[in-house]
Order: sequence, then structure tokens, then C-alpha cells
Amino acid sequence: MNKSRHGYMVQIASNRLAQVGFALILFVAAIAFIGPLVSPHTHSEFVGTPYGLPTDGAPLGTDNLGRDVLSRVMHGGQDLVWMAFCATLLGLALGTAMGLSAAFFKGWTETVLMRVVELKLAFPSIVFALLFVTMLGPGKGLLTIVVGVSQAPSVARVMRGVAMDVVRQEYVQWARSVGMRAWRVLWAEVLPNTTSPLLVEFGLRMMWSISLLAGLSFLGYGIQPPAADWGLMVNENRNALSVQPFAVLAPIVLIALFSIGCNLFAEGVTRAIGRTGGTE
Amino acid sequence: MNDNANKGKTMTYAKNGTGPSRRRVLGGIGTFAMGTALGAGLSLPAFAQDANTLRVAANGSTSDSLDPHRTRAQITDIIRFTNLFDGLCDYAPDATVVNVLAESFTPNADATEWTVKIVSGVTTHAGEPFTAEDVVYSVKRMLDPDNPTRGASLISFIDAENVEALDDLTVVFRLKKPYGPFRDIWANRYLRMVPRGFDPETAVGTGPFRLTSFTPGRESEFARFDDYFRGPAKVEQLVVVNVADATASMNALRGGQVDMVYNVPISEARIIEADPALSLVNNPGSLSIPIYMRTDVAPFDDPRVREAIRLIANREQMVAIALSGYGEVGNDMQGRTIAPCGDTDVPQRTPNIERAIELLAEAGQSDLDVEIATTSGTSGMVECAQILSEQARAAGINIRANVMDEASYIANYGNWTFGVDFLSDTYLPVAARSLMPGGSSNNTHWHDEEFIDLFEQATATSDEAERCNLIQEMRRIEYERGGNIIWGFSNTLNATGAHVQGVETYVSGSPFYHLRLVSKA
Amino acid sequence: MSETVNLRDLRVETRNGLPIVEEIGFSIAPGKVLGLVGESGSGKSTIGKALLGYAAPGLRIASGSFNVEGTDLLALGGEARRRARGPVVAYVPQDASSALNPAIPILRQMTERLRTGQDRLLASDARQRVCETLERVGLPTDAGFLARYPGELSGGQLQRVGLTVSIVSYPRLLVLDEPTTALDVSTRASVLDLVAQLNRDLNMSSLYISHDLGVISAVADDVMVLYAGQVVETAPRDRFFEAPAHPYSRALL
Amino acid sequence: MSDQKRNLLRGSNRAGATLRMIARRLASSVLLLCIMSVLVFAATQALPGDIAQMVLGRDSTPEQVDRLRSALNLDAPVWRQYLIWVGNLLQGDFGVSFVSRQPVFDILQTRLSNTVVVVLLSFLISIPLSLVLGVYTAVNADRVSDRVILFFGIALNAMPEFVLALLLVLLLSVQVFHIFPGVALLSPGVSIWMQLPKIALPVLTLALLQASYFYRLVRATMIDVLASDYVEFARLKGMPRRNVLWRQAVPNALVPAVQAAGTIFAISFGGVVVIEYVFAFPGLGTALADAVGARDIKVVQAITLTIALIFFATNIVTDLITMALTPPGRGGVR
Repeated sequence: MNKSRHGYMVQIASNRLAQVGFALILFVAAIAFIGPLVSPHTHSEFVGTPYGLPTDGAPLGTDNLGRDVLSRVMHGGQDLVWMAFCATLLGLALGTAMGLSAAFFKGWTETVLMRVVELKLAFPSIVFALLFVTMLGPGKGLLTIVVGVSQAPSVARVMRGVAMDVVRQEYVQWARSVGMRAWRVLWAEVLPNTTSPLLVEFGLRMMWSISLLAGLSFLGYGIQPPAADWGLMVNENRNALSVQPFAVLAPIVLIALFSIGCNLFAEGVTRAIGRTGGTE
Repeated sequence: MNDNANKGKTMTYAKNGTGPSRRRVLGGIGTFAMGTALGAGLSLPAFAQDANTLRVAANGSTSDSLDPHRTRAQITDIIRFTNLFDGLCDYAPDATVVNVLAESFTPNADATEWTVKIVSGVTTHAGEPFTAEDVVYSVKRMLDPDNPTRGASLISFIDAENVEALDDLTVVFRLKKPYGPFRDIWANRYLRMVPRGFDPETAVGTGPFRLTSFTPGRESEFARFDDYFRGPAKVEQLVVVNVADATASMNALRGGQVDMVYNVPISEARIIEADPALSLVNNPGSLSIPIYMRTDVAPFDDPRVREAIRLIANREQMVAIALSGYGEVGNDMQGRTIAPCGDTDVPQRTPNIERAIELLAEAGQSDLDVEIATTSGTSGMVECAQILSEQARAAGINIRANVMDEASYIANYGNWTFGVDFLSDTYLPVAARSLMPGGSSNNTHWHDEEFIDLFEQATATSDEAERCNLIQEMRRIEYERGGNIIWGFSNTLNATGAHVQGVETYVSGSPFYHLRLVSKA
Repeated sequence: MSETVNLRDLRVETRNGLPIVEEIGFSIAPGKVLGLVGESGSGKSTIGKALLGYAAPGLRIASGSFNVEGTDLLALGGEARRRARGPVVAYVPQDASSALNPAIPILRQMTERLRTGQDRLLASDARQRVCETLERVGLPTDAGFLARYPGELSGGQLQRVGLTVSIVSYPRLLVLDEPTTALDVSTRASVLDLVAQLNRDLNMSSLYISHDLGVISAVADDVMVLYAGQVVETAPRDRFFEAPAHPYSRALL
Repeated sequence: MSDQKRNLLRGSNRAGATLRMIARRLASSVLLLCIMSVLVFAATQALPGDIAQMVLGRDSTPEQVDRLRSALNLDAPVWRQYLIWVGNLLQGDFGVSFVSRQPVFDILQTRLSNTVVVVLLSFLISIPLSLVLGVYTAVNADRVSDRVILFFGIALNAMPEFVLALLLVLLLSVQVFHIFPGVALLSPGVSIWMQLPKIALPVLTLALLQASYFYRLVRATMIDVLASDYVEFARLKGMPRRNVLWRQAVPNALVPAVQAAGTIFAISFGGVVVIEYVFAFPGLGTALADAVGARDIKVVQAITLTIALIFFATNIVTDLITMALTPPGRGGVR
């Protein structure tokens, strides 16, 4: 099975959609992480009048407080991308643990876990996040955890479906019959055979994390000023969309490119591994 | 679509098929769709605007109220109350006080008893005459100890038990202590008169419009009150629409869905001014956005630290950025204008970073690291905190802006060590609320004996010239020793379609919210 | 009245030009059964479907002619080719449980071909003809049975329904693509008997595809052996089983 | 004819199993709703800020706040408050909003029906659109048209709701064209059906988001179905192309489509929050955002539970439709 997994990786790497998606992700991540090092101004320095149009000093104009849009855009992705990434990993880890356990142990474990999943799904992510952020304040750590946790149930459902097939395989049954510990079977035999669907889920969950984080920022429940953050920038500057469009469009374009990249990547992986089922 | 709820299931059913009921389902959907299309066609004319209906959009919420004495003071409430009810007095556009329901005020010698004559011939929306008994009822209602009202603290000097109607048009007020600016206080928007037996459900008042329908958080409708004693309104119908989001309300104005918006983002002002289809109403209002420092706890109990922060603040930059220039630079004293009194003669405080660093060093606070609490209560509150935070870098100290939602901010209101607030009123009421011990907005916990003494004198005298002198002195103390950085006064921006006429700008109080004289071309 | 059907020089290849089967040719006289033998993957099904002018996605029929009653079926265009499927050449699927549409009651699946095209029958006539055929294949004809969905039938019943779908059009050539693989031994025997009987009664030509020589020996008049996409031997049944000429045939036996 | 008998037996078992399944789902939904009510109540209790303080505003005195707090029963123990609340809920009494002093039920009723209208209308657009696009792109898989549509689908699907909403406002309302109102200012006295143009943009935004997801699911399912033996057999039988596509293939793609549509329907009620906010649409979402901001916890509780109820109800209805559509012998019922 190692060989087939390797084969999948080659297929994924040669899939055009996955390539474009991955390139977009890299491009935006590069701006997010290298940007702060090379930006012409700091994210909070005043360089001109509010909503100034592009000049030599500020190629994308200035924002609602007269700060350099370009510098803020360069600073504003780091947290978002990093938080989305951590939230996604958290969601995947939690969801995979739940999904695999449900598929493996069955019985009560499965019933309880799947009820928990259903409970969470009945609680829309945005409502869930809104309540928790209001409750505990919009800290970066909390936002990450809330977004991660709200992703877990969907991952759990998918991974349970995937793992049910794997658990039925002979080598898993064999490992269980010779008395291998349950967690070792899960870790060593089941998990490695779910990498491809995990990759798909990674792309999709990354997309939803970005979307949710940006949406929360937009509603004013995300990262708080004076931090530079793409979602927050849209919120701060959208009043002036017709005066100084760059302050809104630049972060919007980067958010959109990043989530489109994630979605393309997921779609590409899905096609490469021949899973034709519905992708979100 | 945020969740991937049924993916597992979907996969399982992928090879299944369907039964015979499908055609019926699709047929049903088709019929429904046609009905919908038809409905869309029919509803188009509802779009057309009616010259006799004035539609205004403003900021409100589900806590919208019809009780002029109990309100969270959102703009929708203010508009409703201004047009449904009258006060004894009101502010003229230049912030001077004029009589409305009152005809005259006569104090006794020490200003502890005031006799008020009511205008005759005023009728309520229910057709009853408005009399002195209604005034007594309203005042007792405002001062009801069991059911507190917003304006109660403004007239706490009135002895509610001893307000008496001498005849149909004469009321006598006996006060607990002398109060000189008695007439002025009645211009306050929270002290409006209601008829006896007032029921907030029907909201019967004396104002130029009467209520026809009310949905909190959504919309309220009014019809012209033809018997209004100051002459009927220009338009037949008034509709106040709640729009919480500033961008959405501007979109509504541009799209002709409303004639007027009370919620204009400062950032849009320049575009509105340039747009021939719109006009900007730029009110030089009395709104101040003080940055307050608690004078009773560390680190701001040390006057040197307060002075340092005051020297760090670049007020001009704050007005230019946080208010986009739509405002006036402040000088750490309340009151954009204290008309009819003249200006207070103190130099404009300007940034002096070296001196600030020295003062901080003397106070042992060179590494000061504080949090400044703020919320988006009004345009400029969040921005000024951010700007101060940036300006503080130059002095080597760290001021962190803590932007909260309104409820969290209010939950600890009065206890924040360092924060931003907004206040809008004439000088003495603002001083009573924010500079006197026990004032509901005294966030600085300032307690200055000399100031208190001057305040008592100023409120007791009915001699205007003497009061002006006292106020000058009070402001000087505020400038020297106060706990506020009053960096600027914000204009209040509103916009109308170019076809709207008769809108007045204002300095203080409610003139802008009076829609009686507004008409559509 | 019926004539021999003739296939010449059939070549099916992938889109990249790699041959799946090539140089395939045979004739089948009326009432006769040609058995096509080969391992799985040798291209048997591809030949069977090519006779209906059909190539699976990714494949195409590169050359060949297939004459039935004076018409070259492979030269026909789309619509004419479609019309030939059924009344001229019919196909019996390998696994009727997957080839029958799970969402459609069996009656409709058996009548729908008769009710399309220029010579479409009335519903009652089509049903009449289906019932006749059902009696022939030994299935009930009551309304309750006909209203069933494929999921409600047993494997043997399904296979007979699959057979009915194809023979109800009285085709000139019947292509049977391993129609008994999915069946148990006793059902298989009865289906084989049925095929032999139908062939005689309806005077059709048949191509019987199988990898199972036992089955072939039971139904075929002639045997053709396919290896890696090419014909290695064609012979009458008795001769083939007594003295296979090609080493691969010998290996099969 | 043992086959027949077995099928009959299986049929009656199936009907019983269906009933049992429904009963089980109902029971589990009720249980989950109960747990949900506890969680929602706990969450709203934990919201920072004092309700009484919030209602009275900045200018209130501590005595006033205390008085209001006891008038609102806020000083009772939390468990008592919960039991009172649930008890009232069971009698259909959602309570009275602390903030607006209006019965919560009244607030909920208009807001819910508005949101339902928007979601239903968006459905009427997105479902047929997705079916047509999904079938078309499946038939033309990997051709240029498929790739172009796929690109737009992926891009739309990836865009956060508010981004798409703002772009549509710019395009169709404010900047480029002036076709639809950019704000959904519904008049409360008038039926929403008479004000449809006002909600065109929220409906369109939601419909595009739904379609961008749903069409790809239809496409994927159709590709599976088109590759199936029964579609191949239908073609080998000589059925006309159109018949093969619409009578043989599409019905078999409907079951997964219904499942996905159910999911989309249920989560639209959560996803619509941001869209409603952009358009100032008086629906459940804006009511919820307002109520969280104003600490109107009765309204928060009622709306959250309503959304959960819609989710569970949709799941059950979806399962029922699925069973009705699933052919007998495959788990469906006659």
C-alpha cells in the first residue's frame, strides 16, 4: 500500500488543477509571510490623508486612517493564513480522531461521536463562532480554536466514511486479530491509508477556515484593530469602496485567490485519486 | 455553504435511483416558480417614490422604543421622539434655547421656585387639550423612583412631590436646591412632555407627526398631525427605516429607497459632497470624543503621567484622520461652544514628545504599558485610540487599543482605567454627567473641590453673565488638572437626496431631527 | 429468408491508436451459435459491443465491416446505427443486476425499446409481445410481477429479464456477453437450454461470449479463440474439442 | 415462487424498518434538541456584559440596574432560570425580549418567514440551474465548456459570502448597472411576496453560492451514473440519446442530489447570516447578530434553537424523500 500511496502522490503532483491550486496557495502564503519583512512602511504608520489615492509613496493608496494599503496588505495575511492553517490542522486532527474512532470501535463510541457531530452541525459555524467570540473575546488563539472545532464534525463524517472501508480490509482485521492495541492499529494501519481523502479535506477545510475567519472579521468579531488583517481591512474600508477601491479590493483579491487555490487543490486531488464523489 | 454535513451519506446513496413521485415534485416546483415570477412583476410599482412620503434611514435596533423617557438613545428613537413629542423648550439651530410648549419661566429670588406658563391651544394627537396637569404628570413620570428614566438625573434637583398645576396653563416647580439654568435644561431631548395616562403602545403626544405603525428594529410610520400648534408638517407621511449598517444605508440613499440617511460614514463625506444627486448635511455638533484617564488609580493618579499623555496626543492629526477633517480640534475642555458665553482664554495644547518623556521619567513610568478600552459607539472612537497608540510609540511607551463590542464595553463602563467615550450636550449638563463626582459618565473619577464649588455656583445663579464667568473658570481648571484628553469635536454628518429641502443643521440638541419643515421637491 | 451475418477486419483501438482487437472476422449462419472464447481482458466484450457499433468511452472502432441482411452496420451514422440496435443486433448483458436500471420497473425496461423509433408499438401490443417472450423464458406475466423493480428480483429472474429485453425485438443477431457468469449452476443450465431453444425457434444467429469452455461446448456450433486481441483459431465445435490446432487453444483445454 | 414470497416478506419488514428508522431519528433529534437547549442556555449565560446594564445604557445608576435585574428575574439561580425557560418553551411560550419588550415569538415569526422566503427562492433558482449545469457538464466532461463552468464554480464556491455579496452590489446595484436595490429594506406591513425586487440580490447571492456547490455534486454523480452498466445497456438497447440521459440516467442521480439539497437547505439558514447583514435584510441572521450585540439572550436562544430545529427537521424530511425516491429493492419503499 505504500507503493500505491506513492502512486497517488505522483498523480496528485501531475494534476493540473492541483498544481494551479498549490501555486496560488504558495503565492499568497509568500506575500503573507515575506511581506512583513519587505513592506515599505509598518502596518500602523500614518503616511497620508485617509483614503488617499495611489501615489509614489503609497502605490495602493491609503486606508481609513491614512496608512499605507500596500504595507497593510503585506502585513495582513500572516495572521490570517497562519490561523487558518492551525485551525485547519486542529479541525483535521479532531475530526480524523473522531471519524476513525467511530469507524473502528463502532457501537456506543460511534453512536455518541456521531451524535456529537450532528449536534455541532445543527449549530451553524458562524453562529457558533459568534457566540464563542462574544463570550471569550476575539483573541487569535480563541478564534483559531473556535474555527478549528467548528470544522471538525464535517471532517469526522468524511473520515468515518473513508475509514469504514479501510477497517474492513484484511490487514486491519489481521492486525486486530493478533492482538495489536487499538490505537496502534488506528495509527499504523488505518491512518496511513486515509492520506488522500485527508489531503482533499485539507484543501476544503482550509478554504472554509479562511472564509469563516474573514467573515468574522467582516462582522467585527475577528482580529481587532489596529492589527492589519485582510478581513478587517475589508470591514474598515468598505465604506469607501467607491473612493479608494484598492483598500478593499487588494485584501479581497488575496482572500479570494487563497481560497480559490485551496478549492482548486482539493478538486485536483479529488480527481487525481479518482474519487468522483461530491466535493464541496 | 459552510458545512459538509451529509457527505458520507451522499456517497452511500450514489448508485441509487428514484421512484415515480419525482414528476409531481418537479411540477409543483414549476408552478411555484411561475407564481413567484408573477409576484415579482406585480411588486415593481411599489418601488416608485411618493412626493408626500418622506423616508429616512437611521441606526436603531430591536431595543427601539416609543417611550421618550426610557430609551437607549439610538438615532431612530431620537427621530421618533422629536417628531411625536415636544419639550417645554428646545434648541435652536445655533444652540440657543427657545420656548416650545412653555410660554415663560419666572424664578423666585433665590431660584428655588420656578413658575412656568404653558402655551394655550395645544392639542394632543388624541384631540385633548394639553394642560399644566400633563406637565405635572410628565415630570412625575420622569422622576418616578420605581421606574427610572433616562432624563431623571438631569432634573434631580426638582422635588417631584411639590410640582403643582396652579391652573390649566400654569405649573410651579419647587426645587430641592437653587437651579439657575432651569429653562435651558428643558431643551434636553430626554425631557419631552407626554399627556396624562401616557401609553407607549399608542405613543400619543403633541408633536407634528402621529404614530401609525411601529415595528421595533424594522420600521415606524407616521402621519402628519394636521392640528399641530406650530403649523402642520410639509409632508403627509414619514417613514423611519432601521438600517444598522452605514454602507447599506448609503446604498439605500443612492438607490432612491430612502430620501435621507442619519448614518453617514465620515469616509463617504467627500464623495457625497461631489455628487450632484446628493447633499451632505454637515452639522457642527457638540459631540466630543474624550479619551479618559482614571485619576484615582495608577498610573494616571500621577498628574505627571496624565500631562505626559496629553502632550503625546497630536490633536490635529486625530481630527484629520479619525474625523477626516470633519470636526474641530479640542483643547482638553468640554463644550465645542459655550454660547452665549465667550471662549476660554488658554493656549492650545500641542504635542511635545521631549517634555512627555521627561514627565514619564520623573514619574518612573518610562516603560508604561497600558490598554485603552474602546468600542465603535460613534465614528472616531476606535480610530482615535489607534492613533494615540501609534503616536505613543514616539515617547517609547506602549498603548494597546482594546476594541470591544458595545455590550462588553458597557459592562465595565465607569471602571476602565483608560478609555474612550462620547458625550454630546451643552456645557453644564456635560459637566454634571462627566466631571462631577457621581456623574454617570465620570469615567475619570475626577474629584476637584474647586471645580465642584464653581459648578454649584454656576447652577445656582440665574444671572447669565455671572454664570459665564464661572464656566470660564471651570474650563480653565479642566484644562489644567482634568483627566480627559478632549482632542476634538466631531461634526455629525447626514445626507439627503438633492430633492430634499428644509433640513437644518444643528449645534446641539434636536433641530436636525425635526422633520416638520422638511419637504420633497 | 435469413442470411448469414458477416464480420470482416474489425479493429478497435484506443484514442492513442493502440489496438484492443484487430483483424477480427467471422460468419454466423441463421440458427447457429458462434462461441467466442478468451481470457478476461482479451477483448471479447469489445468485439461483442462493436457489433452494435458501440465502443466504450476511450475506445473507437477504427475499421471493419459488419454485414447483416445486406447492410454494413459499422458504416451507419448515429441515428441509423441506433435504430439497428434491438431489431437487427441485440445485446444480452453479462450481469443483468447492474445492467437493468434500478429506478425503472421491469415492464417499462422490457417495452421501452419497442415503443420508440419509427415502428413503435402501442403500449398494449408491446406488453403483449413482452408477455409472450416472458412465457418463453419462464417468467410470470402477472401485473404484480411486471410492476416490480430490478432490486426486487432474484439473480436468475434478472438474467431472464435481461434476456427478454434483448430478444423481444426479434433481432437477427444476438450477442450474449457471458450471460451466465453471475448465476449458480442450476440456473445456468436452464438459461443455457433456453438460449439454445430460442436460437432454434427464432432462427437467429448468436455470438456467445465466454471464458468457460464447458459453457461453450454446451451451446456453440463453432468456436473462435481470442488471444491478446487477435483470433488464433476458428473451428467447428467438435473438431475444436477433439483436436485444437493452436497451442493456446490446447493450453485452454 | 419462493422469490416472490421472500420479496413480500422483505417488503413488510421494510415498511416496519422505515417506521422504526423515522421513530429513531425523531427520538434522537428530540434528545439532541434537549442537549442543544442546555448548551445554548449556558452559552448565552456566559456572554459577557450585564443585560440589565446593557438595556439601561451608559447613563444608568447602579440602583436602577439592580432594580431591573430583579424585575427580569436575573438574580435567580441559573438552573432555575433554565427550568423556567424550558418549561415555558414546552408550552410554546418563548418569553418576552428583555431589550425590545416584545414577545420573542413575534420577533421570530416575521424574521423566520423572511429568511425562509429568501432560502426557498434561492433554492428555486439554484436547484434547476445546478441540475441543468451538472447534467450538461457531466455529458461534456473535460471539454472546454466544462472547464470554464468548473472554474467559475470553484471560484464562486471559494469566495466568502460577504465578498460575493459586495461584488454583486457593486455590479448590479451601485456602480456598473443599477438593476436591483442594494439594500433589502422590507416594509414590515407589506407581504414579502409583494416586495420581491428588494430581495433580489440576497437571493441571487445565496443562489450562486448554493449552485456553485450543488452543480458540482450533480456533475460528479452524473458522471458516475453515465459510466454505469445500465446506461451503457440502455444505449446498446438502442434507446435514443435524450431518453438515455433524462429517463435512464438523471433519475438515478436524484437521490444523492436530494441528500445534498437537504444539507444545503439546512445550512443556508446559518450561512445566510453574513449575507443578510450586508443587505440589511430583516431576517433570522440579522436578528441573531443584533441580539448577540444587544445581549438579547432570549432572542439568541430562540433563534439558535430554531436553526437547530430546522436542521433536524430538514434531515428527517430529506430522509423521507430519499426513501420515497429510492426504488424498491434498494432500500426504498413502495
